[in-house]
Amino acid sequence: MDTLVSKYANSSSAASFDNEEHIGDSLTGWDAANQFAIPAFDIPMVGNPVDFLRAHTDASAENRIRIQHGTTTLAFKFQGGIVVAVDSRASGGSYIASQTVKKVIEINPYLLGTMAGGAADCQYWERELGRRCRLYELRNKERISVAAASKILSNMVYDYKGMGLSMGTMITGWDKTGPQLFYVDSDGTRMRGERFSVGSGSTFAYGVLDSGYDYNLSIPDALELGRRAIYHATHRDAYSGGSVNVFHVKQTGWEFKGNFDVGELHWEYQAQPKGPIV
Amino acid sequence: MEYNGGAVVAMVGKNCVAIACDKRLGVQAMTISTEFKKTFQVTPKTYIGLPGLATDVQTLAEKFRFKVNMYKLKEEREIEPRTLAHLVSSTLYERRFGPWFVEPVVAGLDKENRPFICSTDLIGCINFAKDFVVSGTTSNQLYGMCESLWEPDLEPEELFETISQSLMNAVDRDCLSGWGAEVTVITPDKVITRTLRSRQD
Amino acid sequence: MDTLFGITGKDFVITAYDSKAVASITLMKIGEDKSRELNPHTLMLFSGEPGDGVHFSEYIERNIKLYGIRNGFELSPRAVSSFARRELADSLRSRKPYSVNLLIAGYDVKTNKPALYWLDHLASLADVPFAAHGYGAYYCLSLLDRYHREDISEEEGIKLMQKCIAELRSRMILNMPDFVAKIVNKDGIRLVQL
Amino acid sequence: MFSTYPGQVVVDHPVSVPIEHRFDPYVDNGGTLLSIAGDTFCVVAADTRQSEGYSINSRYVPKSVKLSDKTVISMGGCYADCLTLTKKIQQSMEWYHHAHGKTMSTAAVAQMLSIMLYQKRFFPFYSWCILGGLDEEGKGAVYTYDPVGSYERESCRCAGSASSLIQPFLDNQINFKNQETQKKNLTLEQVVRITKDSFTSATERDIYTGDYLEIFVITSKGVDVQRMDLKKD
Repeated sequence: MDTLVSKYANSSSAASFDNEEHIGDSLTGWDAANQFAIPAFDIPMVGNPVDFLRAHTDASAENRIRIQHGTTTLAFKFQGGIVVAVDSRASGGSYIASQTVKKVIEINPYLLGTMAGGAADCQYWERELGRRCRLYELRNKERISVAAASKILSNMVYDYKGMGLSMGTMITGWDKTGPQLFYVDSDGTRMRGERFSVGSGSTFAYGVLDSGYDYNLSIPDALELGRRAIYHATHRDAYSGGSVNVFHVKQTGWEFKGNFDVGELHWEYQAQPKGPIV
Repeated sequence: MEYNGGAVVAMVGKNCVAIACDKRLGVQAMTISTEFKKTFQVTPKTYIGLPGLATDVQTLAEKFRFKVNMYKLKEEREIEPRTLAHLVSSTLYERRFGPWFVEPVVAGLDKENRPFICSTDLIGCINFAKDFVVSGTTSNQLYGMCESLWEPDLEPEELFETISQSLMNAVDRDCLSGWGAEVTVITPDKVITRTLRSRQD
Repeated sequence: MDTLFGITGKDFVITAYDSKAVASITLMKIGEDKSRELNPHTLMLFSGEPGDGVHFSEYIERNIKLYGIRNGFELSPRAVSSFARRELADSLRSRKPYSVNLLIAGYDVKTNKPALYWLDHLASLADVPFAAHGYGAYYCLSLLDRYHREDISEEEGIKLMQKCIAELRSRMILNMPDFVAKIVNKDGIRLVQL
Repeated sequence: MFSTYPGQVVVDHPVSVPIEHRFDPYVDNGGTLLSIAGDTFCVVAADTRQSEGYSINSRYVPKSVKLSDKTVISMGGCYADCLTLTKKIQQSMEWYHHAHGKTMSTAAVAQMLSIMLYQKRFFPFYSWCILGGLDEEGKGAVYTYDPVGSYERESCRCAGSASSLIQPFLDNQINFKNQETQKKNLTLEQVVRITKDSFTSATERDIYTGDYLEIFVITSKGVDVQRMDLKKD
């Protein structure tokens, strides 16, 4: 952890990289940990690279670079752990680019990250997070806490604040302190919480989630609540859809609880009685 | 067009035509109603489809109903689909510099029961077609589907299947259209309207 | 931004609006009436540009009342909504359009059915089982999808409305003071306590 | 070109930048590409028209490149960016070969391409990439990318100027969407026929697609290339 702390606490000074170099030397030959330790990005040779990127990803750009957007994701804590549920649509403008996106990123067997905002930003940085969590494990002979993992992610993306990254993610997992849920975004926000929903359809998901939530829900009821909230969001929000992926985070790690196509789910729910208004 | 979403397609078959629309009314990303139809019966054998800005869809549907009724009273006969197309065109062109945001589609059988379809742009430029016409936010997807699935001289039931598959698969790739569909097949002796059960996301 | 709700049930429509009157960043008043009774069985709720709502709804109200006096019978909710939509649509393309979002809740005494119409500031009209305007729609439409049935009783309707308002109070960053709820059924329009 | 790492965005000496009015290094060269994965094969197809605005630069500029006996890459968008990217991939694959004494697997190329694209997150390659090939088990694999490197393995995907025309047709014909019939595995002949049909249809309505169709068929025996005429109007 010390190496990471020193590196990120003071990353602008050249000295802080010595630790990293040292580890690299102790191994023989090529070392991936060292080689890719510092992600490097190409920057256009213009006065203001931020404006450059904005101009070319803007809706009005002539040759628009469409970065995929649109999502509903949610996660909440309850007595049996954490439920994570997400939709699976990727849209560029009003065109549906994919209905089968995996928006839950399996960082390692104990950590899950969700994906909202720029698909590439989430995928890349959560993969990078996975790599760093693995290094932490190898160096410290114990698993990283969810708090630390989410802080690493938050620190990494905060370095690029204002440069156009777009990421709204929830990092969940089970560590020594029990089930943990964090919200991390590209503005630099990072907060611990009980219940979050992120993305264009999040308000719709909150509506269903808040009204059916209870900390003492049974595991099947909690999974159903997550699935149902995402389904309702896909129904009302144009930019969410596809299928619902549900995960359950337990003490033994996360478990995938199934993929449900919204096309069929809708008619299943229509056929069921709605139940009482509590 | 993008504000409320919506798609309309019309196809020619053997002595028959079909017109289909999706049923979504949205306000940008939010779906308000899934029972918002965009095709309207004009005469027993002519339909008009009006995808576009919902308020103009409704205003124009009323306007065309009024104009067609006046035509019927004056001429003492039903309006021909081709005549209707020109009526639509001139109505739209009246607002050349402040247009109705609607791209209509006309489909019907004329007095000899010959199929007729056409579409116009929002200021009334008519596009006559012998195969199919598409309109709305899903037009690209519909072009691809229709171009691949349509063939000449389809019987009414085959035409129904073709237009339904075209519309459903097209709107499934568009965020702003879908949530159910309505298909009308017009044959010389009857008009069949069916509601399709499609994805609701 | 104001929030309006409308929910139809077996033989009634329940509506609610937040009674806040706002000018810029100041809360001017709580207890402002954002509804007008168009005729004994039709109620109009409005939100949007301050001033426009009152003027437009009163204009519609007077015309509907006039129609009732002249003809000796009242217009159905469907006819009222159609008239209001056309007036709003015509104003949209005039020099000075009204900018109002409306809900028209009514009870059709001929067919004995409740009716609810949603109208936005562009004059798009939709006949819906339940509706909401304002930011509240983003939280409550899914909730209504989840719990609403066509055959709910008045009691359940009130409960559902309370659920929506509770959700707004817990999630909206804006202060949500008192909501005023009204029910339209075969006996007319009445205030209800939430 | 200068790079950054966390905390350091600007180089330590001032960079003199010429007075710029507008830096627009992108052009859309059009074209359509698709890839379909089968049980034991993978098909990668693309038209060969290269256009700029309303004019056609060339009628035969292949968009697909064979990377190994198991992997083919196809790219559309800005042709200059596509060329550079292809070269970078080929070079990295060669290094990999020298370092490890084996050819890079399709899955490894797929992950590498994602990182290469993301490396240019702030100065993106204007390219739509589809990677087709066989996975370790010999099954068909299609990897699709957005311009900044988000990627996903799918069963079929179309990208480029006529993607919105072809993709719903593929959903319908390959994935049996909105059909009563259950999804079943298609034969190579069926897949090639659907590919040809989609391109002839797209050519009718998309001005950036046409001239020739080049189909790469990847099987355990290697990569086979077929060519077909498309409309040239």
